[in-house]
Amino acid sequence: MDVTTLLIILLVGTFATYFSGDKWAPKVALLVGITAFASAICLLNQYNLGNEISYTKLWIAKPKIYLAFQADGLALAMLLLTTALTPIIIFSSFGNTYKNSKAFYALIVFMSFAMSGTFLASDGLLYYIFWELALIPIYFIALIWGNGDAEERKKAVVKFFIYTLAGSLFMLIAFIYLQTKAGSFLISDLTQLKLSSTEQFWIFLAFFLAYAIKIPLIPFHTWQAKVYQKAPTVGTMLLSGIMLKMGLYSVIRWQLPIAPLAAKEYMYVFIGLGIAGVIYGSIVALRQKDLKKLLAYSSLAHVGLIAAGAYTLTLDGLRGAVLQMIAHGFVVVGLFFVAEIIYRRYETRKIAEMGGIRAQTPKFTSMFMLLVLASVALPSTFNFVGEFTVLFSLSQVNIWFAIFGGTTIILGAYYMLKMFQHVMLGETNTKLFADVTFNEGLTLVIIIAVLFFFGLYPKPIMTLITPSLENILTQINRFN
Amino acid sequence: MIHIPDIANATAIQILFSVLSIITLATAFLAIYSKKPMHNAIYLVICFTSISGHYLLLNAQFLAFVNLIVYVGAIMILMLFTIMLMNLNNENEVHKPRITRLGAIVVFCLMCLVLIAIFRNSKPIADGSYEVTGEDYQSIKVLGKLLLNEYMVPFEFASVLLLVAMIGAVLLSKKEKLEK
Amino acid sequence: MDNILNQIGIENYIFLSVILFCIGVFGVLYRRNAIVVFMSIEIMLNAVNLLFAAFSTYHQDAQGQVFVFFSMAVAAAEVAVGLAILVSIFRNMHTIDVGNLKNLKG
Amino acid sequence: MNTLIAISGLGVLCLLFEIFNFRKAIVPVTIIGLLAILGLTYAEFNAPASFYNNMIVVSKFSAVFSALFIVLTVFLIALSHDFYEDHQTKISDFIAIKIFMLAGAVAMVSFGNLAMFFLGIEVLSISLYILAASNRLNVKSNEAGMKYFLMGSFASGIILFGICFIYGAMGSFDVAEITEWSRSAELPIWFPIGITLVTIGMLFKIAAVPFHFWAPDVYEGSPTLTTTTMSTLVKVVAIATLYKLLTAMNADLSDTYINIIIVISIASMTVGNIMALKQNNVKRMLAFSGISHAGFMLMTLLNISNSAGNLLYYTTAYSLSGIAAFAVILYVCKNKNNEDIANFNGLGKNNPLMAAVLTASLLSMAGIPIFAGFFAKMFLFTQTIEAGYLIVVIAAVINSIISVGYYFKLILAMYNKEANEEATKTPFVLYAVAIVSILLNIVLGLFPSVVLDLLG
Amino acid sequence: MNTNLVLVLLLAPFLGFLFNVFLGKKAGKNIVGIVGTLSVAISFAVTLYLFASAGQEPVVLNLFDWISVQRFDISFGFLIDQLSILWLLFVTGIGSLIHLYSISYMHDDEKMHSFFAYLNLFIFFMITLVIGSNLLMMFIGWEGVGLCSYLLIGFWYKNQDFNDAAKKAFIMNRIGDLGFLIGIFIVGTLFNTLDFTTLKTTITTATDINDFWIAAAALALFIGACGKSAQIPLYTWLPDAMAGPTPVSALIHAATMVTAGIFMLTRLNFLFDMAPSVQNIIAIVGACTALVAATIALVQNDIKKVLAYSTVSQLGLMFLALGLGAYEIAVFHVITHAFFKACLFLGSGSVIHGLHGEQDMRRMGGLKKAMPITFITMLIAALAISGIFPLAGFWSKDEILMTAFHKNPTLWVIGSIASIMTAFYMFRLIYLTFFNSFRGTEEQKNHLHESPSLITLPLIILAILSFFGGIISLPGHSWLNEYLSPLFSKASHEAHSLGSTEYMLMAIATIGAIIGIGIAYKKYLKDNTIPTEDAEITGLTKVLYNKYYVDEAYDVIFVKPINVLSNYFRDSVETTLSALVFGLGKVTTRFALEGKKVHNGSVGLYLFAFVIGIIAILTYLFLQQFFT
Repeated sequence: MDVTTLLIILLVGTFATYFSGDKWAPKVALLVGITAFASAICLLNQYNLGNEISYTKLWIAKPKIYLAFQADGLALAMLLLTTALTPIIIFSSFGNTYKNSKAFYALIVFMSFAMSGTFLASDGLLYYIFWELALIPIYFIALIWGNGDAEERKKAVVKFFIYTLAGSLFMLIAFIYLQTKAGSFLISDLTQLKLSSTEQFWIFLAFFLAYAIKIPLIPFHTWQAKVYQKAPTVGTMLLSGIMLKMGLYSVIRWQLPIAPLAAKEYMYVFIGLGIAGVIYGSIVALRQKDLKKLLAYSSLAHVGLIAAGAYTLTLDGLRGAVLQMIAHGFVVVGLFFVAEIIYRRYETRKIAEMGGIRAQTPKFTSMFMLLVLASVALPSTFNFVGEFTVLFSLSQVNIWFAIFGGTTIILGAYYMLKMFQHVMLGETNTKLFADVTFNEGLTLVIIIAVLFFFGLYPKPIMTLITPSLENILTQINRFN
Repeated sequence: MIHIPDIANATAIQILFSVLSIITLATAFLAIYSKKPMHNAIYLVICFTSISGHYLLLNAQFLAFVNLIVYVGAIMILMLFTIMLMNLNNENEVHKPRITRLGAIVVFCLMCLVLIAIFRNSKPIADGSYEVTGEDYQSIKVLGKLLLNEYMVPFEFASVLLLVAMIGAVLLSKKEKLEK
Repeated sequence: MDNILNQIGIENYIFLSVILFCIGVFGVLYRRNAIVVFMSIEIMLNAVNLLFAAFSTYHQDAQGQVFVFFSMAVAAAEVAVGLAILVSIFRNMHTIDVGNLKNLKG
Repeated sequence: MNTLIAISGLGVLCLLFEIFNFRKAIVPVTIIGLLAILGLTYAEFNAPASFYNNMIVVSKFSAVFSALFIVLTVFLIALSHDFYEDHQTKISDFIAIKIFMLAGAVAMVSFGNLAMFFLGIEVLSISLYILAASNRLNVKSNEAGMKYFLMGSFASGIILFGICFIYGAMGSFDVAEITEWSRSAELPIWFPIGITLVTIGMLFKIAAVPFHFWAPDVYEGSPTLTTTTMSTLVKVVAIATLYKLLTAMNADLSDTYINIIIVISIASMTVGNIMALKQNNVKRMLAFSGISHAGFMLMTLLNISNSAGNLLYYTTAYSLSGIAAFAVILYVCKNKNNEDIANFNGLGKNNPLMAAVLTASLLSMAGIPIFAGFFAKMFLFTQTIEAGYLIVVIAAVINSIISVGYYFKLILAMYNKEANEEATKTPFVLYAVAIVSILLNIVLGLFPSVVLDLLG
Repeated sequence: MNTNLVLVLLLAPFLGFLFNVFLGKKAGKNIVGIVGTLSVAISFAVTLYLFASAGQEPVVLNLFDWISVQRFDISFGFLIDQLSILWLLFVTGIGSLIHLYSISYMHDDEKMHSFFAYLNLFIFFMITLVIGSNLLMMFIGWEGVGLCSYLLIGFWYKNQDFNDAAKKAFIMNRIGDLGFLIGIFIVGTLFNTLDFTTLKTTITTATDINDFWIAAAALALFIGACGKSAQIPLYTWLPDAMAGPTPVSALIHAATMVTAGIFMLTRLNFLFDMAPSVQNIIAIVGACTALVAATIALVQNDIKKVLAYSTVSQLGLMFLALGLGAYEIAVFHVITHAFFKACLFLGSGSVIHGLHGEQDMRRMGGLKKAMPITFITMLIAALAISGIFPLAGFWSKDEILMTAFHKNPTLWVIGSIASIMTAFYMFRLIYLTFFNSFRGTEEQKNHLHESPSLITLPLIILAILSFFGGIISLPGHSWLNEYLSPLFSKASHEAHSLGSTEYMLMAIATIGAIIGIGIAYKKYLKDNTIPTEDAEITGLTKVLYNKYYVDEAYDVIFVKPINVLSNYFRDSVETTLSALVFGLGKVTTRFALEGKKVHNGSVGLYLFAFVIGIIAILTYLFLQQFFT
């Protein structure tokens, strides 16, 4: 099985979804998603058998651009995350009806395609193309199927698009510059470059702009909350579950190995920025009135920690970051789905208008609670594994980073429990809250199962990603 | 360098050149400055004629006559025709705002200044003496050969140009029959 | 035959034609009457033609004069088209004041 | 050479068809004829030669660009059929003018003598004056024609002045001779002045700042099809000609000259993009967008010795997306008396296909992968960085970001606003042109080498 | 040792939890109670077996590698040694009793199945905490019990005050947990392992140990213990935690979970021994907590609040012992405290149950007759906690004070004062509750009754244990010390030979306790004083009654500022940042609008620009020499 097969499945799936018509589109999309997941599993299997999973073909001769894909452990982990979340996300939307749903689902599948491509591409320009391509479907999803006032939505979404595009264009310049030095965009060439530290600094900065906006790190996060709020929940899930990870993945895959000197020299600054994001995001989340916005800020806090972990340039930091990326991907999708479940019943996202749901639906409450617990990184959840590793790596750099970064477990608990209390607890709500449907329950159960399984037994993922991360570390340390 | 003509020692040609130049520039200026379109046109005719004089001075007889025919004979007549057709010969033109006019003058001066400065600064060409090959290079015969041999393609292409202009002029003025 | 440039100098022709050209430019900027603007452009073209003739003598080469023919043809064609446009403007707007052409802006 | 002759012949044929009352056949026959000529051009591509005392020099460059012009003209003529529905009596004139314009364009890229260059540019310009003013009952069209004519002939004067100085310096109009001498002897200052003046004239034609002022007004006032012509064919012709002029006559540009190009390039991008932000009229918006693209195209001059391929790619990408966009605009604004963005409201629902085409073409212009526009910019940036002008690239990138603002304004209108009226039927030709051109654009994006390698 | 056996020990409560969660509602209340209790009882039985069969050497069971970091792997493993068995014994033992008690106590609650589920889950996590073989495994249990505590405090979730209390407990615990984590990080970095056994050998054999980092690690871990065991400054959650059902207070907030901090410190005794400065801090914090909590307890009127502060105070004493390096004494007190405090809580639960939820002692009184068993058991427990010879509390408390006397007389004074106060407030409780006449409503009076046997049985057992519990560590001949001795790196502190000083100290302690009881007798029985209503409390009493306003202070110092900050961030910073980004757009738009004025349609202007452009270019290109 070829690495491109998966991409082809998704691409063909996009068209298949679109042409299957409004009625069948959701099911076809789900099928495509599951097929993609299955093929990702096949790839994993091959990888575990020790096969090199790569594909390289010259695409454009001058400047040299290759159609190059390579799936190492890290890429596979992210690929699995993407392809696993895509069907979940699609499935989670079955409770809603969307006008022109064929386009809607086609865009979702296409986005999955683009994101998978981003994770797989091993040619800088190809990677950049996928990176940009992923932006377009989410733009339309948020714009057309979003909620709230059309004008405000437009403002938020356009800002998001322009902002992220702005960042990534500087990355393009960096890539082009690197290409003039290395002769090709292939990552294997780029990571062998011995650039001067000034060059590295600027290249690092250009990359940083792209990633800081995408991830997002403070103070580049201003697009996030509004877009999360305005986008349809499916879009929010795609954004927060997978797309944020593109930025973090890219930091590990591209930014650090290409410009390690700068990364080392300014390590404290970037870790500090990540941790500032943790504290800032948590504090802002405390007083949010809108459930989705609260989750957005919580996401900001979590990715801040992940980024800080990645910038430590230690194996632990990288590994923790990847683990936490995957964990956060699942948990955030689950939480947004919870918000959606509530919205389907109460048609509101204002926390003040909720409350007293627990008495009506114990099942839902338990699942929500479990997700909240995972989100606050209770030991035995996947998130704890990631958070522990990241914090440990931070403590290796400087104990104060661990202390300040660690405030996430306090503040995180604070805002999540506060939210849970106001959403679920209290006197029984007068409005009827129908119990979760089978579909909804199934979605949540899958997510929770994943979170707890890997929380107790993260080893498969660790063994999957560790060799690749060690490779990356050798690349990072090539100047020593 | 602008030679201040040494009137005393000036040759006839130099005097002729100076006079013609003064006429050219003055009428050109008047052609622009005068308020009545009709006067403009008349001044312009004089200007063009004086330019023909320059051509004659350069011994380019053919050019001189063509210039007279095309510009004075054709183009100016066309303009005069238009002026009269539209009955434009009155002074009701609203002047541009003072600032614009001032600006125009400033720009004019500036442009002259810059161009002249550039050419004055350029290295002097040769030593002021111009070679004469002696062979005939600008008689009608030579021109005709040149035009119809080497410059045959542009010559033909000019016909395309004129054709386009013709079609265009017709296109712009023809009333359409509204056929339904 | 003596070269006339020995008596007058190519520079003087250049200056003459530059000034003439600038007068044309000045006219274009200074006047609002479309016809006069056309005339100014003609002056510009004539300035260039004059210089062509002078350079032709300078190089003792007829090509410059040939080019003047083309330039004249172009001038004629332009005037024809320009006047056609002018006429249709006059028909629609009853003015040939360039300053009044302000429907398109911003 | 054959191309040029054939095109001129085709123009005359058009006029004859009208005389013999084959009006209905004009468009198809012209298109077929042009496609045949395309074949002729292909033959010339492989056989560079010069004709008639170097009056016409056919090189790979000229052949490829001629082919591009022909393709664009095919599209334009295909669009003419519907556009001139109400002007059936004049259709032959319109078509003939367009064909002659094409002849002028071909002459402009394959000239071997400045006389051909000058005539070519004049044929092109005069045709455009006429086309711009061609809706003679419409005040805006008149105004557009007048403005274009006034400024255009002024620019022609400048070009002529420049040619005159070049002649003064070299004593010849032959490009090959000029090139030769420009390398050897010490040049009188007339030569660089001449080059500069010609360049300025050409900068006017491609609408670079500060010579761009005509463009928005003329684009807005002209009939939409003419605007299409200007923003695609003419812009491409002008930049290709400028490129050819500079390569032919002044192989290594001086630093100061390059500085000027840089300033103009950045200024064009910036002014074009910023101005486009607040436009309500789509044509006007695209005019400013065209100005900014002119700035991008000027970047090719910074690395003039080997950027022909990039220029070709950029212009192809740009003009194809332009054709596609304008095809949609023609469709949308067909029965409207303006081209406000509001007309596009709800197009995403009324006509998803056309909306998708317009979206794709706008994305291409904005430089989003995988459309050709992205690769065009990418190649351009690559080469500019290689040449060491990082600052221009950074400016270009910032401008790309700004440009998204207005391209997306249109997309937003299509998808985020409710329609004002019912959908109307789309003529087949519009569909065909729009889809073919955007498909070509995408194919070009997927296989950039196809075009890029033509000129190495 | 048998792995399966340990798994049974661990998983029995978990299975109980699963059963109660998924089938509890359908199964009915009795089955829920039985399953819940049985699952814990099984664990208890296993523990007993382990206790009986275990040898001297600790047994380590590693199931699989859990988390790997570069420096070390952390296994998912268990450690069974004396300490864990001891803890298991009273956790599962008292746990079983309290489960039993709850069957009756919670019978009327519609969510009894979730209650039992949570209780089982708690036992599960507690066992994990106790038998974890490394710090991180302990941390699972550590956070897990915190979670259960949260769930159970907020068990009556319809009351937002209770929810607030639950949230507060969780968050305060998490503050401690952060300390714990930091401690783990430092330990891991220093010694490249988190495994207790390896850690012990590493530390005891290491030669070049960085004192500063050891102290830092110890301090951080101590902060963790503070959170869980309610020490200053993180103690305020425990009194609020009384919002939960009374069995929960007995099990979690008195007997087991709150002693986790002591467990952890004892577990890591070798580490703390290396950091004497931190030990001093621990001792001081412990003593202060003991005193402060005792003073607050003096004036509380809510029966459970009194007990809660009493718990805090007793925990303070234990930490005092830990700080003095007397781990086994601390453990001893933990055990006796578990007995009598559980008994007291369950007794108070019985009272509350009898009064249908009344918790204010001002509304009680004279229950002696109506609830004799409750009265007697509580009396025994009160005597025990007051330190009356020969009850369990006497021995353990006395040992602590004696150690303090030897090491630091000031701490002894503080501890003794706290003990006297303990005697006072405990008997204040007894007198107000059981003596004199009933002060509640008529309706309550009519329904006064002794609680059913399921409630009284655990009370009796615990009372007996409170009475005789001291046997396990009598001065001079301490079984406990011997049993635990393999754990401690340093030779356990020299057993006090029972000299005259020791006897005198015992006497002083007993007399102190009797004085405390006497004052209470005088005030509340003889004078029959009833504590004044809230509004009329004044002076020092008011300060004490309001717990020194610590909650309010925390509110002002931490909670309010964070919320204000949050509001500020949300309303100002976010808007500003957003405005900055939009501002870029606005500025560009502004330029566009200005630009529109330039493109004013005038051909003249256009040409002007054209010509000026030409002039500029020509000037730049050809006239540079004029400007340079």
